[in-house]
Amino acid sequence: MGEKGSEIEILIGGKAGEGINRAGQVIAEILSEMGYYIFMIFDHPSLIKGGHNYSIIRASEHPVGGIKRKPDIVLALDKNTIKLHEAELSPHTVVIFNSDKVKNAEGIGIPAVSIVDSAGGVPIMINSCLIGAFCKTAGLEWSDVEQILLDKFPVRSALNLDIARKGYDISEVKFQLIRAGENRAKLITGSESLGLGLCYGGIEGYIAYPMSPASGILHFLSSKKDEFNLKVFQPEGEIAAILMAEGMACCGCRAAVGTSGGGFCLMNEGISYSGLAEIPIVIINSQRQSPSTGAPTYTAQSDLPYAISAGHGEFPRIVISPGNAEQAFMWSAKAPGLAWKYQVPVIILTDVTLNDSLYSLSPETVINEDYDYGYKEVDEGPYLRYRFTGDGISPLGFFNGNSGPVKINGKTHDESGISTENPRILEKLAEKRIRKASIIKRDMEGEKCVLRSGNSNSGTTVVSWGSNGPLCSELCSRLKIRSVQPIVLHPFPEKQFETAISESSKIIVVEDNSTGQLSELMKSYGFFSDNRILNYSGRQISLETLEKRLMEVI
Amino acid sequence: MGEKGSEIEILIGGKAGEGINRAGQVIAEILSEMGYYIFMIFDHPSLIKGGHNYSIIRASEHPVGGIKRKPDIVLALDKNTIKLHEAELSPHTVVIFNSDKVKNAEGIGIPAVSIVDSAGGVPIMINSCLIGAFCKTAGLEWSDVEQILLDKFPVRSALNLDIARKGYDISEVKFQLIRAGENRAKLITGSESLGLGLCYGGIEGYIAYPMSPASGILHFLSSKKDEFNLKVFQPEGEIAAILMAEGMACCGCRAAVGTSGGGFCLMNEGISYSGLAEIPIVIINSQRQSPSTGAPTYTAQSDLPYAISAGHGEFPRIVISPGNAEQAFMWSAKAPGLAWKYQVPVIILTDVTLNDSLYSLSPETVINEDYDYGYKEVDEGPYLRYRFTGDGISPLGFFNGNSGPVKINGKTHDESGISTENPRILEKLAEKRIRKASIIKRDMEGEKCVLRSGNSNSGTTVVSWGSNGPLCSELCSRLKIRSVQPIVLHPFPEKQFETAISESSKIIVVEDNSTGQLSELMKSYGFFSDNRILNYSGRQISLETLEKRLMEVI
Amino acid sequence: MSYITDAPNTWCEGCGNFAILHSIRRIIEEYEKNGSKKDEIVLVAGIGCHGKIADYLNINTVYSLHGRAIPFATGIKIANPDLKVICCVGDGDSYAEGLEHLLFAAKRNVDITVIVHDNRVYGLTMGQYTPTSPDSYHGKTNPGDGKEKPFNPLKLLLCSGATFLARGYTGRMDQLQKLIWSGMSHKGFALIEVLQVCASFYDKSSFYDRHIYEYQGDSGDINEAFILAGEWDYNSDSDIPAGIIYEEIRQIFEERFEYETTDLKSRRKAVIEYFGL
Amino acid sequence: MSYITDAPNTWCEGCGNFAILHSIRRIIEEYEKNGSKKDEIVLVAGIGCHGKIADYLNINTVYSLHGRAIPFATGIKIANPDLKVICCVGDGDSYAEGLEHLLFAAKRNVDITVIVHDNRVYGLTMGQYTPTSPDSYHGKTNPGDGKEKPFNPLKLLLCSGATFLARGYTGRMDQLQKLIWSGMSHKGFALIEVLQVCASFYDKSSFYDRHIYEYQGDSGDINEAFILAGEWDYNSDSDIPAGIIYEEIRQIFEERFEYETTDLKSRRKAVIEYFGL
Ligand SMILES: Cc1ncc(C[n+]2csc(CCOP(=O)(O)OP(=O)(O)O)c2C)c(N)n1
Ligand SMILES: Cc1ncc(C[n+]2csc(CCOP(=O)(O)OP(=O)(O)O)c2C)c(N)n1
Ligand code: SF4
Ligand code: SF4
Ligand SMILES: [Mg+2]
Ligand SMILES: [Mg+2]
Repeated sequence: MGEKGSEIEILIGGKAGEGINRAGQVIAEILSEMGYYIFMIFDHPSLIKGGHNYSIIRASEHPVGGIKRKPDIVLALDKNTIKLHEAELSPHTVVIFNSDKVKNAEGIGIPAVSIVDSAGGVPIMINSCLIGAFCKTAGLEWSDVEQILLDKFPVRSALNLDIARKGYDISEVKFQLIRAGENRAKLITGSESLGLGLCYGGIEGYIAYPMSPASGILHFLSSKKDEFNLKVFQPEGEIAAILMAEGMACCGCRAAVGTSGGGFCLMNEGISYSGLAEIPIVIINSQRQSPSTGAPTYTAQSDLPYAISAGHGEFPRIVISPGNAEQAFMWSAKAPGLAWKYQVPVIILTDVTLNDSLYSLSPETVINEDYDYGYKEVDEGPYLRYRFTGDGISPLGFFNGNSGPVKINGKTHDESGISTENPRILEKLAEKRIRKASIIKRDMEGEKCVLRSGNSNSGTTVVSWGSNGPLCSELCSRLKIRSVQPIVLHPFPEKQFETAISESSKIIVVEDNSTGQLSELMKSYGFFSDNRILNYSGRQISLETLEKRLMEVI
Repeated sequence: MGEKGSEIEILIGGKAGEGINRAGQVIAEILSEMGYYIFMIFDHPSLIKGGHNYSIIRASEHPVGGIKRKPDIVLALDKNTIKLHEAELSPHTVVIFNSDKVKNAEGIGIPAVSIVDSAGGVPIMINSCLIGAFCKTAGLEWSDVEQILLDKFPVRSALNLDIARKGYDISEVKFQLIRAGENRAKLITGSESLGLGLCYGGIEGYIAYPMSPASGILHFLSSKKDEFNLKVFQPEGEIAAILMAEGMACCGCRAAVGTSGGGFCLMNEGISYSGLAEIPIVIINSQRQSPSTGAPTYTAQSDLPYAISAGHGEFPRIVISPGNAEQAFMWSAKAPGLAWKYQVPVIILTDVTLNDSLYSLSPETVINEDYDYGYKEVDEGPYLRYRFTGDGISPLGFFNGNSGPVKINGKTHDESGISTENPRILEKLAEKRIRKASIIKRDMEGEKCVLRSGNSNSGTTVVSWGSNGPLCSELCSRLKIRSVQPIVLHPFPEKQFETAISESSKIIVVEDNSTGQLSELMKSYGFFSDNRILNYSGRQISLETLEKRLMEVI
Repeated sequence: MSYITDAPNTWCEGCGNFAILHSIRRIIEEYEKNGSKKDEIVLVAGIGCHGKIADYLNINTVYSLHGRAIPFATGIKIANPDLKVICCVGDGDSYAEGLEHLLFAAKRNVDITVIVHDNRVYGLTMGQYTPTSPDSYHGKTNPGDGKEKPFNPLKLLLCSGATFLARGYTGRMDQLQKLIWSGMSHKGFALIEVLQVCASFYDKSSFYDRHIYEYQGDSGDINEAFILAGEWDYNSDSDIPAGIIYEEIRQIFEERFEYETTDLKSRRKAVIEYFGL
Repeated sequence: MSYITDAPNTWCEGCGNFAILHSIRRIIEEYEKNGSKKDEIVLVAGIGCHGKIADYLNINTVYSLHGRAIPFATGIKIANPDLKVICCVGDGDSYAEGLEHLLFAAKRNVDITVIVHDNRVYGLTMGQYTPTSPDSYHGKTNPGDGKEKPFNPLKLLLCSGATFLARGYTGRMDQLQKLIWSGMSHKGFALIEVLQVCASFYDKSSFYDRHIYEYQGDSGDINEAFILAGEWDYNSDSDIPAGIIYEEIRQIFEERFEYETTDLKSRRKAVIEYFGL
């Protein structure tokens, strides 16, 4: 019988439509209640029913940033789960399987179908049965999990609990998972966290067209629109989405949009509009694997230079890439304020891993950050929407009658917003944008744009971005090397980054793409990397593989 | 009476709708016939009638790359022309004006309205009258210009000639323009040259939605479609345009599209499609001033990083920026072959200056270049559209029944073109693109990607791109410093560029933008500039101003 | 305070856009005379000659993108249903590049007033054919070979769910003004298709003068509206009815968004509550 | 050689897409039996559950972009008018994201056959509402508050100039196959609006089974076609005609492009001649 003190990894797999994600969440909740930090990925192809879905839940006493792909326990709803993950199993892995569907497997067979049937349940309750079995295997006391399970089965709770209990009873104890501490964390997906952050940052409208992996934000906000007093809408396409959001902004109503690659392409003209007409707007681009439609449900970090230059012409913008639920909340809460203060587009780059994974978030640590940026309000005198000012930022007036006519214009314009092609004014307008860009760059150095963790005295530094940040952070802490994660990627936080990597003898950049986009960006600022660990399989690299690849180059 | 041996500059101005561009072209033709090299800009705001339009024709014994904005002769159809260009006039400037419209001006007054009226002509013939006057002023013999004029007045030739003669007779000789040599050049706008180059490169289809400054290409090709056996079409928008062109490509029919900023934005998803599905396509993005709708008829070079990264995900592409009619022809003729050979999008970046200006082109020098690239044809065995090969390039099959089913796919796919999300195949696909990119980079070093001119021994090097290339080349030749113009900007021709700038003690980059886009690109390859001369007034910088600004930093 | 800005007007002499500009100007004057404020109005313009109206009117404006006035306008209404929103759009702009948005606004019955400056050419880009050019029109980019029949925008809009539909003509400014006024008074999606003379590229004034007649019948029946809308097909030489073609009352879209706007604090409180803190 | 590829089929059990897939498969079989070659056919698919048909059929395919099958198809016809082009598109795909392209293809009478897999939801992205969802449909992104009436795509297409229009149902595969066959035989723009059962998000089979009736009347009169198209408004519980709704012969668009294709040499020669060399 294995002892599991500090951490455990569980894989649960089955077909799309069998509720794998939900079941994984329940397990994650149980472990979270026991005081563990949670990270759970949800791997699913682009289909509705069938195929192979799986979740991997990693729970640890310490903050978790990735998975190992060495599950201690596997819950197999079908044969595929065992077959497809064979290579990941180790001798100590315990496989709990639905013995009504899976034959000839080693491990703990649970006749889940029969149990559910005889209890008068429905097929989805097979999950409850296996979850019950899991609890026993992990060495949890029924009295400890009973209440949690009851909470997590919102409908037909008693029946579910009954079925879970049957699974529990039939299973065997294989580990002794001990309570890791007090649970104070909230389990939350990246998508939910982004949505909550936006609301906390004052967003009043969210307009989006469905697109994986950004849809989770839309679904979440749509389901919470009354609670949060939000205007959520799905229009005819992404072009409409961003322009509707900009229309809202002209009325003083903070708005955001969310999409992925192809939809982001379609929004480019709107981004450029925001650049010239100085409309504050937040755009979430959730990166997915490969160009074009690519592989919608698989991850990538491959739109970095694109996000920095998307939309024709030259205009200031901010590009941010948070890496987990905590960062997602903080930066999506900051984004509306930043957009508003500088009247620029703010692009949040996320990816499948961040959007779809489940994280432990401690709300207290994020809600007390400073998210109030304010903006230059209309003052006395005749109102000029594009007044030339020292810092390039004009007082922001809306269609609310407080300032007389407000003239928004996507053509080159004079201070009042009337079109002009006068060469001197074209120059002034460009200089206005340049000035604004340098103010933003200066101000942003005041934010915590670059995260450091691990051993800051180590000469070996691993640089990563987005969802790889927490992954590298965890591994580097263990390996006692340095981890650096720039969250703000444009304007590039040169000073902070320089400090963060100072005195490194070796810089290794880890990215989910095939060309080393961050590494190239660093290079253009004079920061050279010694090695690149690039991963473009559509799945986040596992801790084990990353460690192996790191060891090859250190 | 001034002597004009080697060069002359003429400004002709009036209202939009008065035929200023056409009149300028006739003057340019006359000077071209006399053996001069020609460069003529056409400056016009975004309106149909009224306002102020003007052309500046510079003619010289030596190749011309820009204008001086110090006209020797001004032809003023209206008062505005004199008023708005006052600062550009010098004591020796001769103003020929329509004395029926302009009162109290100094110079040669021609009662053009009365002349046209009494001859029974129509208002547009005022141009003929002033052109006649110009010929006399420039010291041309009537017998020399008669035939040229006759050729250039395609309708009502006799009447036009009669009116021109009247203008000639009433004017005064002020210069003695001598024949500069044999005329062998063809006068051609950048737009026309791009169109001709595309045809020469084998384009069979051109699909475009009108957008300044790219519309000239569309109009030209549409007017020549029968001659060139071209399929030219204006669809409902730019999204449709690029995808129709890609549909054509799938049938083995080479196609190109042309647009500007906002339209280019809308094409991004199609570009990304071309990247993943490996559809050869040529995209002309004619840059205009400022983001969004900006200033449609004024110039900029501000989409360079955007062109290099447009479209989500990572895929190889080629970005080219020719600078005058000659380069435009050559590279738009190469573009289809390159797109086809590598099955990638090729982006041609032009600008208002290049599209709308008139240039001397010597057809002989361009038509004998090598434009034949070939492509990997379908071979024996079952056809796989995306076959994995050593160089990342798969045999290119079409919907022509020659190879069995051809499966084009914008989702991640296996070799046969069937969708897959298999991590190993995702990796292979990415590596296919990476391999292709490096083959392209290698092959392109075999092209003349970087132009050098001026004094190659000078330690001072001026680097410029696009339409500023010929401008800097002319000035550097005169100043005896070095001029370097990279025409291919992506993949960046590192070796050629390094050679071209080698042993420079000072590098000055000249660009029509406000952030130094080429300079930044150079930096990312380790080439640092000492100074930037940035111009973002929407008008190409004049030779005089450029010289002044160069002198400040040399 | 003047309703017209100082911006130099760069429309061609004889352009029908002047009639539209001054109709709207007069309407705004009326509005203010009736005690409303012009600051409650927002004009959203597309890109084309028509769009310049945004520069000329001294009111709230969004000079938007080619084809995209409608989504901007929709966003404005989502944000603030109390604003009166007028969209001045072109035929290339809204029947080609942005057709989709227009039909969806009709479908949703967004309470905006769309004025289509239908000169049946792309004016600002030099007279290319548009979706309402007749099939014989030979522009710089099409042969006029009879192979592309024009859309009948009125029919498309009727099918899409427009609740107010009218046709005006720039040669009849008084009627035009009334139609726009009625459109603005209509609660729901109103579209005034204005046959606008383009003096430079498509001057059909004498044709229009001969064929356009004022229609004043009943406008409440959708089947009759269809027949009326189909009387002229934008291609042939038939008579052309101008007037209100159709009018209907239906729930408007933005009612969905009539939340009380909350301040930042209460929104933050909701998030904190969600966290269970 | 098989007409179906080895690609694993990932549609849900009971999905109406199977009926469409096999209707097309059978038609291609017929084609080859009649001596034509399947290589003369190109299928262009959108993105959505429907689009997967491109993976399953062992013929020429373009698995295109969400909403953009039609422009690809148009380009193919411009390039080679002799190819038979079928577009398999979704309702989200072609009535929302790509509506504009669809209507323009109808206007131009491009000779393609469009099969709309109208399951009245975004299937692949988890059942959000589409332009043909009833106003009571409450999806993950909309309240189903009755404020957004569905489009009637048949009416929109009739107004746009479609020359062949039919409605089929995945629950009646034999008729469906005949309709697609007729559409493919039609020279010009043909659209078959297929009411497709979505087993996972919008399974209206029993409703459709009850309400759909086979219509076999005359289909040459546009006014009757309008009435027929309007019989069911995609919202109410009325009867639903399935069959050929309208059919008309009009000049097709791609005739404009029936040039003899020239080889590179002659094109170069034309340029050299233009230069006067
Ligand atoms: C995305 C995009 N495509 C093309 C253009 C270029 N463009 C500017 S105005 C115009 C045509 C305008 O025609 P219409 O809408 O009919 O307006 P009009 O000038 O006739 O009033 C076009 C195509 C643009 N600004 N943006
Ligand atoms: C530009 C773009 N936006 C959004 C998506 C995401 N997306 C993929 S499938 C789909 C919906 C498909 O719905 P429908 O067209 O009705 O097809 P179905 O799945 O119902 O067959 C969407 C929105 C995309 N791929 N591209
Ligand atoms: S081109 Fe036509 S629409 Fe444009 S301003 Fe001139 S007359 Fe009016
Ligand atoms: S989700 Fe609906 S449309 Fe998609 S495969 Fe399943 S049943 Fe078919
Ligand atoms: Mg127009
Ligand atoms: Mg659907």
